[in-house]
Amino acid sequence: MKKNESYEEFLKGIWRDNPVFAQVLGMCPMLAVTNSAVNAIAMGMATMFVLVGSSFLVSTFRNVIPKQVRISCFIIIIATFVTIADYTLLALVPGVHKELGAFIPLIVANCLILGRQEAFASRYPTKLAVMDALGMACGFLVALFSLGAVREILGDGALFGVKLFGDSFEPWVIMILPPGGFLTLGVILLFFNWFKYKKDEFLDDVARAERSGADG
Amino acid sequence: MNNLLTAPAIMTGIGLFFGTVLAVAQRFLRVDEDPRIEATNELLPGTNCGACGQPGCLPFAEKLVAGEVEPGQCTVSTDEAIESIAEFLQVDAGRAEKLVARLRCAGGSRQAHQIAEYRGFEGCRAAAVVSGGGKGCAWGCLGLADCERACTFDAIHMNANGLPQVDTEKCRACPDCVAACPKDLFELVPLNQHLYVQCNIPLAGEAATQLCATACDACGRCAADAAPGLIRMEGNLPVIDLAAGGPPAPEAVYRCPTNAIVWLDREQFQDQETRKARNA
Amino acid sequence: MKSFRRLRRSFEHGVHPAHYKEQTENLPTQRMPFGEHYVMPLGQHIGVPCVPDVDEGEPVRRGQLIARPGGFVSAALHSPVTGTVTRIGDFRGVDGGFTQAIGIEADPFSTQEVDPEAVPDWQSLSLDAFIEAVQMAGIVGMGGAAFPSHVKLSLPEGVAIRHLLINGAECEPFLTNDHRLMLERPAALLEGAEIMRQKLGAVETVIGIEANKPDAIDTIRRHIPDGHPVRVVPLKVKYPQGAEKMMIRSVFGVEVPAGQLPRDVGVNVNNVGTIVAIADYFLRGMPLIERVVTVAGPGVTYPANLVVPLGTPVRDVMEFCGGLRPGSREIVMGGPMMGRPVASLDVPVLKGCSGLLVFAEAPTTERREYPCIRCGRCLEACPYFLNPSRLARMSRARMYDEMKDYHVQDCVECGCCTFACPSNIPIVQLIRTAKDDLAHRKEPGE
Amino acid sequence: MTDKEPRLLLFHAPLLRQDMTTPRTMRDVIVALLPATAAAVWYFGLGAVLVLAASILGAAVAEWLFAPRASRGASLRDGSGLLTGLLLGLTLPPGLPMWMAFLGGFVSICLGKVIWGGLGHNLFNPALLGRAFLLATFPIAMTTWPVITPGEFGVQAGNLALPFMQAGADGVSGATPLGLFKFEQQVTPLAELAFGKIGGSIGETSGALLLLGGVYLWIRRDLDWRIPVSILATVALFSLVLVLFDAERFPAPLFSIFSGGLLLGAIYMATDPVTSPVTPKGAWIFGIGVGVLVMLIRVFGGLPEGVMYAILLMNAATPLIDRYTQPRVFGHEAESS
Amino acid sequence: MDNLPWIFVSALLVNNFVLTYFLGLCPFLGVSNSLETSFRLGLATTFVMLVTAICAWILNTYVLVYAPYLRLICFIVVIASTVQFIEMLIKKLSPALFRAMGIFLPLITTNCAILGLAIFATNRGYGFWEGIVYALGAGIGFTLALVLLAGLREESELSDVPALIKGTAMNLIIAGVLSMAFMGFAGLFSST
Amino acid sequence: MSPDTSKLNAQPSALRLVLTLAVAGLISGVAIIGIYESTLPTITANKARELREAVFKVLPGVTRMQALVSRDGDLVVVSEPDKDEPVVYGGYDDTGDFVGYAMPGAGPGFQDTIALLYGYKPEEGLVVGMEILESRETPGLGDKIFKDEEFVAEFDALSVRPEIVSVKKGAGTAPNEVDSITGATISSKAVVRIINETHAAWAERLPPAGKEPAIVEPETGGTGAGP
Repeated sequence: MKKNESYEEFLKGIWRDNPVFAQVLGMCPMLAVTNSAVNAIAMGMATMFVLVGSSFLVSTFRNVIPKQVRISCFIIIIATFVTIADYTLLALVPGVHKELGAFIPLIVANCLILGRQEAFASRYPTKLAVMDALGMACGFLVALFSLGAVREILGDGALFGVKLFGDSFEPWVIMILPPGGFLTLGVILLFFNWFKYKKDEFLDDVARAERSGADG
Repeated sequence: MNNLLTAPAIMTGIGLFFGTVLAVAQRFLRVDEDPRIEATNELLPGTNCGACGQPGCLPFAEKLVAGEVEPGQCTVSTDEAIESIAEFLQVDAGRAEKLVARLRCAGGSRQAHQIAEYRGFEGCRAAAVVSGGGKGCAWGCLGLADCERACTFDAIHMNANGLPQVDTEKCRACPDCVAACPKDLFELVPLNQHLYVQCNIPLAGEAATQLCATACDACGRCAADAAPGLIRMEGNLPVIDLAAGGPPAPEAVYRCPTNAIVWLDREQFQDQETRKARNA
Repeated sequence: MKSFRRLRRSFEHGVHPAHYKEQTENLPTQRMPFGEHYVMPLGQHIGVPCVPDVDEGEPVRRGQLIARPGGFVSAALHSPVTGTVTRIGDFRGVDGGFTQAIGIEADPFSTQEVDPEAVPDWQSLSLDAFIEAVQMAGIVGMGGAAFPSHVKLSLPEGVAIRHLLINGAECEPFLTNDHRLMLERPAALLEGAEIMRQKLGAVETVIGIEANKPDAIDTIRRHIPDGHPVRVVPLKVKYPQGAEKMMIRSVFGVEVPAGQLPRDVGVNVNNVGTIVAIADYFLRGMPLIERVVTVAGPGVTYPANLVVPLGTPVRDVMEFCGGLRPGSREIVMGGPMMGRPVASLDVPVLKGCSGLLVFAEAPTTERREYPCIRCGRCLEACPYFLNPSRLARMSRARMYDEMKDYHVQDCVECGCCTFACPSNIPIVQLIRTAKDDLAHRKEPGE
Repeated sequence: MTDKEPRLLLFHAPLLRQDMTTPRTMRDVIVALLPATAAAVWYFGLGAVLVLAASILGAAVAEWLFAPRASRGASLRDGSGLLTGLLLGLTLPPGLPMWMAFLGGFVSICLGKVIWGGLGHNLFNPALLGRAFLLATFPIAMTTWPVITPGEFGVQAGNLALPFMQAGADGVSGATPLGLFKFEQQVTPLAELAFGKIGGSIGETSGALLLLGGVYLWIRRDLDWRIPVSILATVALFSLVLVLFDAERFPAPLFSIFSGGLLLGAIYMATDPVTSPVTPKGAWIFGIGVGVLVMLIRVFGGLPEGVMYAILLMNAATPLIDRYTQPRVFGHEAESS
Repeated sequence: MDNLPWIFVSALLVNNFVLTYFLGLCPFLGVSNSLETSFRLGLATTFVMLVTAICAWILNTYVLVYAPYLRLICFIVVIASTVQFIEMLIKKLSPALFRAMGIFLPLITTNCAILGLAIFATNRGYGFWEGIVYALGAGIGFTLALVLLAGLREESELSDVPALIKGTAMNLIIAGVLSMAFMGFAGLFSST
Repeated sequence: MSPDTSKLNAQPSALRLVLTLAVAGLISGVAIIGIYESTLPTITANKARELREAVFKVLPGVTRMQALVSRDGDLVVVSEPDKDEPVVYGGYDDTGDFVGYAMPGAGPGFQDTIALLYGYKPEEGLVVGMEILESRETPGLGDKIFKDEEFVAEFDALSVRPEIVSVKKGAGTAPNEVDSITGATISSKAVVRIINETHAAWAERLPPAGKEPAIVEPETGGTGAGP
């Protein structure tokens, strides 16, 4: 397996520094549009487009933009990409666009995107920045999808609109409603914490075993 | 296609308008603050974790510039980052010596005996307010883990003998345990100071050893064996004075009858029995 | 409503524990025989410890001064027996730790007579000389706090005392020592009261007694000499009626502002035991060398009201009372609500020790603790209107600093909240833990 | 004596305790609820029993599953989980599928208790949280009221639905007095409201028996009387004012009090000490808040009933109320915070 | 069509920005650990929302009719500039408040609640007063949710919340419960 | 963004900051224009198609439509209604004869604003179809106003004289009565109220039956279809 730096940058966004589970960023779209898996994926793709595009530009011009106005420049760049995404979606898939509604323009306000520009893209070369953006966006997409899938399966008995449990399934309406979003994400985060805790416990055990082995 | 003209025109117009407004505001609303604060803040990790004891990185930066704290107190930054801050501010990085928390008592449940049994809310201070908590030695560790709970860094764990074991790697020498101990037993000591007195009983002779098997009975052998001036007896306890005596050597502990003064490798209370056997 | 409240002579909130006084309230006070060893800690009172005035090996007479006050807030110590000073050094103290004390071995052949000291006539003494005399007599508050009495007598400029309030409430369950004192020595009490009243310049003496001691009320009323402005006020039976601020509230309907003293509302409060000690000294030349102690509780074989020489080890008292019943594990010095458990039988009886209560392990200590369900019973119990529920939860979360906003420092640890708690939470202990931490943390800053 | 001398025990004073204990409080509330529960079984038959059993079981299973290993079983014994299950069951429609009731009980404990750290730490009433969850999750099943058949101990059609499946074709569906009033302007006679021959949740049938239980609790000093009194008074007053405006459109005070879950909520749920303010002044504010919100939702909102939401909302405000209604401390001037 | 009281109640309770639209979650989850700070942040946000509503109305009426496609970027730029201006103002007038907001003041700029307000108001075609009332309702609703959450969080500090759930998971679940409770307001004043 | 100035690392002048922003704005403006211009035709066509489909759905038998606005008391045909101007759509059959109006309305529902379109035949005084365009009603309950076919079918022939009333399910007998959805009474009522309100608002402005504006653009059958 080829392991280089950019590959690392890509991977860390998916699990260890997952923007949602680990960094708790981008919560608004995370919760608002995940009432179905399709919406979640559409939002994830749109975010990926904006994130990767703006990271590329920001990283390319990182030496040109004066520090004092960097935030304004980032915002302008991001907003431009978002507008492009908005119109493209509106033209190509008006149905999805209607479902996502105002949350497409609100990608601008996703802390994840601005955060990545500030923390990464404006400091590292283009290739790393793009890989980082891709990783983060994929992590975001994974998070969106897992939430969207859970909510759609329970809330509608379906995934991607395909009924899974037959007609007499009683849908859990709350999952599609706002409280369901909060609660599901809360529970997912709980599992994420639990997993981390188990992993730490395991690593501690290993370390202790090693230490006692060395002592003996 | 006049759109092609309006869009850039509007954008540029808005940009110019607000640019000017902000530039003017910058001039008239500017708060005079030390530009170094902003610069220092840039060098900090920006996690606002509060581990340094300040509410966030910016307040920490302010204190740094004011000279009230040292760069090394940021526990999150890497050593290079701390160096660069220290260099920028022309101050000492403040990380010369690694300090760790040491317990001035070795009287665990095997060495010190109880005269009464405490019942109630689990905690040293809580026990201490109920007529001292029932330990025969009124100055020793109660072993109810207030320090373990107080430690932010998960560096203190109670051992089988009922004493707090400090993990010197995790210990950041914050004063949490020092403040938490109702008997004031914790002190922050350089990690490389091997010679250490782990008893706090101001009694002498049998009065002390009756209370605890590892009590200092103030025999003074350590003071006699050590380099002149290094150890002096004060209030029935040996006091190590690094400034007065030469570099400490392990000879001082050899004749200690109770193991109240010890030569520590790294962790306290670890394999004391074996070390004692070796010394004998 | 106001007048109705005045009629009931009480404060707001508080609790109603069972009295358990039947055990000893009808037992006349007995004198305990002298033992072998006595330990007189130098700090038996709140304030500065005393300075020993004798040397090791020196013979002492009963009633002889053995330690001088170490400062203004300090009271002298006198030898409780005729014998020899064995050691001056660290002895096990009541708080579980070690404390400086004078060890005395009694002379088994002595008659243990007290040579009455030549006491100056109290009426001719100036106020300052009177205050010094009280200090040298070693008289402290005998209700439990052991605050040197003379300190209360010296008033700052502009403060005048209108009422002398004598506290005979004895609201703690089990305790009957004040009750017996009032029954057996009403004349001494009233004499002492008159001395204090005149020296304070108060217009009236008020004796507050809980209504469950009608015999004491009667006896005292019968003994009031003509011309003495003394009023006996029966008080509602409610705990903590005997806390001085509560009693002032009950008798005079006034709240003593937080952080201030009774004298700031023109009242001087003294326990009946203290007043009798004053009379004993100024009329009979007897300094404070012994006190009445109630020995009771389910774990003691022969409950009694005893006159115990100070410095007697608890072990001796228990032996005199027939020893502990099997299964008895906890000995409390003071009442069951506010008393302190003793860690060892070696600790001596002190000036502030009103009772020695012996309890079995069960049932209080074994009752299961449940989480706080915020039922609010502690709020209804707290005579200081604190929020004990919240304080306890904050203490558990170790948020000691934040507790100051909830007036943790106003808590007097009367125990009402813990008594009322259905979840059996040690609220008082949690609050004390916090106060201890706060007091402790102040030190490094000084 | 020396050899028999026991090692002394150090236990902080006070050593005396009054008789009341927390588990006894829980038992008292359960006892107080028994008459109303019995009445519900009489009116709704076996269906009510099944729903109650399922929700209690759900609560118990969650309680057992999530208790720390050391105190497993102990948390069941204090009776609070049982009480939560019972209270939840009483707020459910008698025709609810058993699996939903079970889920409700389970969620009540998980979401309402376990995650907060167990008994005494939760900030929302667990039973109502469970009900709110069920209402949001299964809005149709939760608002389908079977027609009442006193004395016939049959099972309701919906009760036996398979887990995760729908209740099947809904049979004849009745309506609650509040629903009838809100959507069809029909007023149910007061006698029926008080003695229970009305549609609705299991526990809200008999206002009189609920009041009886409340009196029992008050006598046993298990409940803060300020809360139910202030809730009921506020509702009555609010109703009265509205009726003075338009007697046709707005409900009469007694109707407001006896209809829906108000009595159940005011006496048994709003008074949950854990989730209501601990200060006396706070209790009044809490009660008035619940009363106002109930009437606001019932009269001006989109739902016929609002007791559950009103109590949950005031639960959310409880920390704030408590914080700003701290009693004046003895010897201090009243603070203006 | 829409009347002002309904717009207000709708934005305040029924369609609370945080609890049903998930807008402004970053500060909602981040700053809600202290009651005092969250109240002040709520007020600041309300104020910024009012300013935003006015800006949006001006832009919609005088600028964007000529170039609707610039809506997003104009909103962002204008709001960002205005917030930055306010930030300077606060820094000048009350350094304590500035510090209390910490790193979140610049983040108000990119707070989706602010932008969301502008976009929603535009999508619904609100006029000037409607916009103001909408902003007021949304801002107060945001403050309400923030303060409630802060109160609950401060209270749960005293509890033995299991370590696993402490932190964001707990906050999200509290928010979920709040959101559930706010469902009771559905339909409020819409049918009368 | 001129590269020569960027090399100055020290405090850049205010002019440069403003210039950078202006240049960024310029580039972004151009990019946005590009995407806008290239997607506009598709978007407009999409919208027009959606509208046309909705109109055809609520007015059975209609194949052509045009937008109508009320100006100076007359209903006139416009190709592009002004912003914020109330508009109705006239529906015409193959032969170009007027069939009815498709009238958009909106108002507060249970959760949020409901926007709908209903077909109205002035001659018979009947609502002949209703379509919900936008709503956020509760899934499973309130969303039955468009998911429940029975309910939608209630609006196939509904008299608006006198005004429509909603009644309990199964109780509707009169031609102006709508059966509410069980459990979603508020949402059902909201739909009825929106139709009533819209109707009342337009009642004055619609010309007498038979005097409706004739179709203007016979070939494409509607406005807003765009290029």
